[in-house]
Amino acid sequence: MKDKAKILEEVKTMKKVATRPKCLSDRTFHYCPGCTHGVVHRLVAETIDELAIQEKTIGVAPVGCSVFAYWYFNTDFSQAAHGRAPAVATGIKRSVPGSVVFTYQGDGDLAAIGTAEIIHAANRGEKITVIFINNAIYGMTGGQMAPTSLINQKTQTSPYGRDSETMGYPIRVSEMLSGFEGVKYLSRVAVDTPANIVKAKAAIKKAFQTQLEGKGFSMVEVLSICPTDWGMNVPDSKKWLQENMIPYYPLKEFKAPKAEDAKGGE
Amino acid sequence: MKDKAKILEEVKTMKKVATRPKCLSDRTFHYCPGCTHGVVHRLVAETIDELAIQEKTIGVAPVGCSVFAYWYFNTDFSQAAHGRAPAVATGIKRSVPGSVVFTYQGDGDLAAIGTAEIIHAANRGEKITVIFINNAIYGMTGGQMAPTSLINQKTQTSPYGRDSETMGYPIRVSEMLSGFEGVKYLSRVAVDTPANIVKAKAAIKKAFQTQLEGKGFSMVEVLSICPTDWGMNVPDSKKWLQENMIPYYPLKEFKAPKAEDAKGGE
Amino acid sequence: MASKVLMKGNEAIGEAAMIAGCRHYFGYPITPQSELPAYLAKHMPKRDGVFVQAESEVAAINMVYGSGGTGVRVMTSSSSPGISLKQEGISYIACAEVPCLIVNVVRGGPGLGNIAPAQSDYFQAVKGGGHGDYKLIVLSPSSVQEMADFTVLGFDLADKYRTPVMMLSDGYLGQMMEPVALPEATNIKKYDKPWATIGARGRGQNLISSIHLVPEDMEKHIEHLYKKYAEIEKNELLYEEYQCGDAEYVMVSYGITARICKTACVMAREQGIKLGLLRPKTLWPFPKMPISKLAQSKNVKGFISVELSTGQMIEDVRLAVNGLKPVELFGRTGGVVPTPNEVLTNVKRLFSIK
Amino acid sequence: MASKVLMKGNEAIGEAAMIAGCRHYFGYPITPQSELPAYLAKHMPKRDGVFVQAESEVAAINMVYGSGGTGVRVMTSSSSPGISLKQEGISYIACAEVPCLIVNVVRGGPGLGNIAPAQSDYFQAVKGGGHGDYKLIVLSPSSVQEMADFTVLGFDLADKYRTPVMMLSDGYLGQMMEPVALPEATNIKKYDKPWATIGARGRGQNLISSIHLVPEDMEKHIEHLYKKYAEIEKNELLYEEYQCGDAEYVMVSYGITARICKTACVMAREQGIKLGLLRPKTLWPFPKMPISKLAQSKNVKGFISVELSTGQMIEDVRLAVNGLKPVELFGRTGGVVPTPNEVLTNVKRLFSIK
Amino acid sequence: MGRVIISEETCKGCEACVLVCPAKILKLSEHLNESGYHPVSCVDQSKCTGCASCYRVCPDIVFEVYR
Amino acid sequence: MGRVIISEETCKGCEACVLVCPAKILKLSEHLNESGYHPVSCVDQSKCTGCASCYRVCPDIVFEVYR
Amino acid sequence: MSKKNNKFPLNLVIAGFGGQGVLLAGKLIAEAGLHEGREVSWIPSYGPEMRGGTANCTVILSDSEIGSPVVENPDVLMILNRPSMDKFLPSLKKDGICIYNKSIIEGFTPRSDVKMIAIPASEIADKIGSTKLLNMVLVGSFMANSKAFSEESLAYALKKSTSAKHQNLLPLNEKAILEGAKYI
Amino acid sequence: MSKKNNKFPLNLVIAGFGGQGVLLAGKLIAEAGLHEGREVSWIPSYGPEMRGGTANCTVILSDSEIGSPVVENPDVLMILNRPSMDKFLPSLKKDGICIYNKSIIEGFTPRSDVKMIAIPASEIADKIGSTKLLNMVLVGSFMANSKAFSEESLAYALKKSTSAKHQNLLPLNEKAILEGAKYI
Ligand SMILES: Cc1ncc(C[n+]2csc(CCOP(=O)(O)OP(=O)(O)O)c2C)c(N)n1
Ligand SMILES: Cc1ncc(C[n+]2csc(CCOP(=O)(O)OP(=O)(O)O)c2C)c(N)n1
Ligand code: SF4
Ligand code: SF4
Ligand code: SF4
Ligand code: SF4
Repeated sequence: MKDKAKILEEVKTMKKVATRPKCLSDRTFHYCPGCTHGVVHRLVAETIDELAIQEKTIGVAPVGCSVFAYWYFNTDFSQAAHGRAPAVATGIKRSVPGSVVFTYQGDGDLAAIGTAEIIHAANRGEKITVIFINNAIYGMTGGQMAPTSLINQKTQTSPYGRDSETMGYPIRVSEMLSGFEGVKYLSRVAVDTPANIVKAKAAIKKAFQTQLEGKGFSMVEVLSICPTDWGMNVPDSKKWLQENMIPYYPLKEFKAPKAEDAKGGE
Repeated sequence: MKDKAKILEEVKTMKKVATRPKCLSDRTFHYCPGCTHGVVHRLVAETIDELAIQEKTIGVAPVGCSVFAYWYFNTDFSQAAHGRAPAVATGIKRSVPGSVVFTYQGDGDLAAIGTAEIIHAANRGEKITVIFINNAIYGMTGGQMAPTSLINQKTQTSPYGRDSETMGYPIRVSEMLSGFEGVKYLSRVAVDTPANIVKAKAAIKKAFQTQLEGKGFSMVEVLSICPTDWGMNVPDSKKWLQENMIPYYPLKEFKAPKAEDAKGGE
Repeated sequence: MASKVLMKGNEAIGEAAMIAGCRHYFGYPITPQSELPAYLAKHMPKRDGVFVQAESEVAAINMVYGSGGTGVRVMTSSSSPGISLKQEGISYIACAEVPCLIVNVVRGGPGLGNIAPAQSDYFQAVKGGGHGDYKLIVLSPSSVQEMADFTVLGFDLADKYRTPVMMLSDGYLGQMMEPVALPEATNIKKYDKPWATIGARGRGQNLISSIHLVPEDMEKHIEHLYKKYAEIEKNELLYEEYQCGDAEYVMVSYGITARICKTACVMAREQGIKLGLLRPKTLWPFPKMPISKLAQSKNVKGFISVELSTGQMIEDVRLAVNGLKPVELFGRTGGVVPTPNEVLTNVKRLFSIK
Repeated sequence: MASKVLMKGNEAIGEAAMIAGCRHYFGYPITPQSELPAYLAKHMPKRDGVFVQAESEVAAINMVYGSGGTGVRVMTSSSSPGISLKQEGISYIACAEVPCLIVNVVRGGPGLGNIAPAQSDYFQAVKGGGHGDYKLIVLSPSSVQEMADFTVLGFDLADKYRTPVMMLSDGYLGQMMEPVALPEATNIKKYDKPWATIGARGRGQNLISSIHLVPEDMEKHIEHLYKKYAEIEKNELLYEEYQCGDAEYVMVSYGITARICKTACVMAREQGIKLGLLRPKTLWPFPKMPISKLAQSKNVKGFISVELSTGQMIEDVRLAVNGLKPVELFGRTGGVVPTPNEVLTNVKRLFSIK
Repeated sequence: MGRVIISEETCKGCEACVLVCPAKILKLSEHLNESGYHPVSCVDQSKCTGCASCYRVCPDIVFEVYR
Repeated sequence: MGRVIISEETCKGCEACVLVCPAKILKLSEHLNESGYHPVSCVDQSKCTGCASCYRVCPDIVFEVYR
Repeated sequence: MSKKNNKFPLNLVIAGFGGQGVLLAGKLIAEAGLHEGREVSWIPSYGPEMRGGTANCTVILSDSEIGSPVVENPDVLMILNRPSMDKFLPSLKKDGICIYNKSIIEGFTPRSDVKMIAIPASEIADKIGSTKLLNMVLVGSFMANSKAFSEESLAYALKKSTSAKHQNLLPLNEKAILEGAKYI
Repeated sequence: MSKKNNKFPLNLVIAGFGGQGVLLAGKLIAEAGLHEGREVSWIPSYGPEMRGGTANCTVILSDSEIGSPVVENPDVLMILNRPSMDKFLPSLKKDGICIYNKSIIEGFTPRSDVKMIAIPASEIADKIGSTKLLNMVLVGSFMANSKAFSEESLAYALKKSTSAKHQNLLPLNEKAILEGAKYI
């Protein structure tokens, strides 16, 4: 207590270099301990603050652990059906063309039930930004296999490990979408380390900027952890992400407006 | 009449080199004049005859001009909901593993409403064969824009031509699927000329063989014409296919079991 | 009055929608409603409107959810199998109170069925094909003129009550041509939508949502919805009585079938049979009280529900009659449409009228 | 009798399905039914069964269509929003006469709602959430034991009538644990399926289809379906009467709610109130005649439909009572479950019983 | 050296075969068949090479080819 | 030279920050917060570099960092 | 508004293959009727295939509100192919009129209690310049036989239903109509 | 079958954060009850989040068929965190028992018409070796206070509910139970 008072006194003369973004409400996240949804929320919020677009942003969160994203973002919000955020975002953006619309989707959501919606929104070049949380599992429903679950990964619905013979291979969503001409910004990042988090933030900002410039569809795939459903503590989860996910899902900027002007994307 | 009798007499001593495949019923196709659905039906039927698999083949036709495929093929058949043939085929093949299961799908069916189903069946490596008729339009419903309709193509729902800005770009389905490891045979062919039809036949046969060998998912994309909904006669339709479709959808064998053994596909 | 134009029912919907200020359409092709998207694809761009052919019916209804949430007038259309696919979305839309117009040009079902006219999606529309406790306002036009008029009405009711409205049409009404006097653009009402998600613009957060995790909160929300529904039942019931004043037998019939019944009524009178027709124009709210009143009248000996189904609306007729008089069914299904003569013959058979 | 094991309702379905010979499951995760796929994912492989997590509910129901068409016993499960997505597929399955078991572990709706128990998908299950004229057999278990028993029954009825069967459960029944005596594998009936699409093998073509382009053909097919449904109504009705013999007031209630009502019955008797309970075990066919009989009895003064909805089953109760006695509703919705005491209090309030 | 047998009643007069016959011996008839199409006919069987190009491109399997 | 202000009650004790702090001055406390977690605390503010790594990795925005 | 009374309501069924212009023929008749102030209705019915299948439509011209747009026993039939003849001829009202394309309809049993008007419509159309004019020939005959509307009304309807870029075809269409009108 | 009568039906609510082992505690009690031949039911309720949210379950042990598995006024409460105390304490039956983890539950107003059993359960669990044993401590106390089943039955239930690879943890669990059983 005494300590705390002292610190509060000391910082009065210092510069605040990192604090809660304005775009976030005061509400404590409902996520599990260590879950990186919170980190990504913060990065998106910082981006919104920096681009000063809070008043014209509309978020779309489908079902998944982040279904309550609207509790946290001080922007207009639409809560979408499972998998359908890109369609909902299309409806919004086509109706309020001056707005900034982003979706925040999990891998079960985007890569399974929402496959058609993400592909066609990308192909139409909808001017929206997709934040795609790839944590290799269904979080909210208690740990079922996602299309992005790795080979041999054990989940509630692959209790003996994912078997490529009957369950197929982990889908590389960014690679799949990179071929579409409507996609103007596309990047895969991770939020395991401070350095990667800085890169993730830069990617998210570029994605929003791509939308602001009216270029087309933008997406950032964020490799994330789900300690609870992976059944690991946080340090082990980060290690698992680094040792298993990143090799299969390489971190990469697939497409960016500049590059695209020159060469049409990768 | 006299002529006819004479010919019938003459051919008695000759070799029949081309005739209706055994696997097809006697029923006259209900397709429009010049529609290449008939050609592809024949190629599939010839393949079934040659591989002697009629008694263990189950066809799956979803909605589209070819919804009545079961009128023609003398095999068991399942008529599927629009877009869902790969799911229905999955259900069948997983229940009768020794069978040969093929789907026969249009581009509206496979590349629009059925996007999720085709992608996930391909990714799971379902041991089925997909015959994918790309005629750049919705035939049965009277000529609406398909995901494969070309830029500037006029249809009922793109009366001023397909505009990439609001309707996106024509989807290259084979390119999109070629990245999936579960896909073991994948080829794009056309049925515009006798030579291409011979190649198409070879591709279809390889696709079925891939299934018979238990390798995984196989698909042949067949560039086809729809004179009625294109609003052209047959010669013009073939020309349009050659001059517009083939350049955008290059004919190519994307994947074949041999190549895959060596290099893992393209 | 504007002069009449010969139009298909599907086209009349399209034109009327634009007159009503609708500039956003999201749909997916299906027979027998394809003339509607074709019409809008052609005319929306001329009026700076948005026409999007979605990748599926599921995507389309969710685009409507997003679009309607921003406060614009938005519509989608489909036919039976496509409407089934929209059920999750419709349930969301009802729960989140997104105003919109959903057109079902009903065809023969179940399954793929065929493309002939039918009324076998009544239960789905009126009782709720989606999950949970909710209601749709269900309008039932019976002519191309009403296809136009009810489109305008539909948008109005949707905005007035912040609720989805379904127009339950059928393959005949969609495809047939009749002369239409188009609605006047000057009569269109506008509504404030302070709840719309168009960017916060300085106010607090607006939210379009259908999640209420705490059961008590959800129940409170559903009670709110049902209070609204009670208002609608009180204010918005529409129906037509035809030759009911002295009728001994009353047919209840809607949409295209009601027209056939009307002709049957005329034929019946020629034969000295006192046959009347009650035609619901709103299927929900259903004309429960008017039917109940007729059931209490001494003239009336019985009711016949005439519908293109194995008997769906008849349950609502029975609930309204509540045992006071016999209620019989004459239904054809699978896309078969009876002739007026056939209707009359069957009415006579069912009540042993000579 | 086998000794009882403590199981969750969802798990009991899974185990019973395998005992019934089901080796094919296609589904998509959703709360509160996830224990069922988890159970099958674990145990199917040990019995050479097929467990496929589909890419969506839509895909899952269409896999069921394909699989059931080959004659194997197949099931899928989901909860409310997911069941809405399956409506097109269910309509196809009913039309094409594909036997299968569809489990709906109902949760609070409409929309995303919540994951608490509800009975607000009654209309969807019983009247038809999909398009067209069709019926599902709808089983309503009320204990974990019945979750197991009705699973076996469901597969049997599906095969016997070549028709889809729905088990309408709820979040409580799915998640609660009770002791279960598992069904005996030896009592499982087997059916010939000469219509199955397993490859022609020398006979003529077998076809699984729901298209009937000519309306008259479609109508004939629907008549065939409805003849079958009439048979089912005659043969397969299941219900339970509890303290109805001398009852003055009869509650009609199913599933988890019926259990609460039973306790309320006991409490009522302690207070000298003659309260009885009629519990439908099959929601379709609905116990119309038994209710009608009670309505004709002199003792009975009125009925109360007790359900976790704003009032859905009550329409069937009213149709059965047909105006003979008052029918009241006590409903909670949105996932709220009443206590026995609350039920009793409301019964007393509704009929002014002191 | 070839011969073709043409099933007139199934022909829809689409001209696909006319276009590809290397011998140029296929023509649409003046008369209509029962379905209202001008069916194809072979104007000179002696020039037929039996190459089966007509069979290949015909969507309605109107031809039987002999060699 | 930095300082961190830690909002104990929002900390879920996940240790992400502990893992990355270059100065190794973050530790989980012995005591529990109201949510039942051992919250992080800074054992020696004088060593804080103000690098904000903790802020970056913390999913619950427990830190405010000053420099 | 010219009321030629007692002719109305006039119920017409037109039937043939898809692609023969059955639906357009009906539409012209409905437009012409509307132009003369009648209540009209037009209702199509066709198979899923775009061509080769059958197509038919029912047109009603009436002086009062039209109830059922579906007709059991039409007053006039216009038949463009053989299968349609077999299907619809029995439904024609006694003393009704059956106008048909005898070019491709042969070998059926005509009814003696109705007026059968056989027109070599395909040949006439071919001669004028296009097989596609077949339907116009029959419409012409309908006009002449039914006297349901004036030549001017039909010309108006034709003009209205023809897109800007096909207006140059109007004379050919009118010629076909006049040729057909000779068959009464 | 031991029938200890008039104790039954016994209605219990267990409540705490997700992750504290609330559901497992209930399951053990149900299994132990079943082992003694009782009718039992166990019903959970929890939020969407896996941890950090609240979770509770209701267990009924009875000598006859269980009607409602939902209970308005439980006979016994087992409370693991502060929010649950606020939520459930008022519902406890007069003369009921409230067993709670006083390590993290402070500053609430206890009821005087019930038996409040405060256990420093977190500390005890930590001491035995793992905070996770918290629930076992409380189950032990429940056993001792309710006498709803024997120690052996609980041991049986524990063994049955523990997966093969965690059987080595049984002794620790049993120790926690015994420690808890001291609080009566
Ligand atoms: C139509 C429908 N199907 C299924 C569900 C259940 N459901 C809710 S969230 C979810 C998936 C969650 O996984 P993911 O998208 O990866 O997000 P995460 O929870 O991991 O952040 C599922 C299957 C639903 N709500 N609606
Ligand atoms: C759920 C559903 N939506 C829409 C339709 C209508 N429909 C039938 S076929 C079809 C598309 C046909 O196009 P395509 O798949 O390209 O096949 P083609 O007819 O060109 O061979 C559509 C949209 C339907 N039957 N079911
Ligand atoms: S509509 Fe097109 S695809 Fe269909 S049969 Fe006719 S030509 Fe072929
Ligand atoms: S076989 Fe060859 S040469 Fe003979 S008719 Fe056919 S295309 Fe012409
Ligand atoms: S700012 Fe850097 S040095 Fe300071 S506590 Fe945070 S991680 Fe450690
Ligand atoms: S990262 Fe955040 S939640 Fe995790 S221990 Fe550190 S401060 Fe606590």
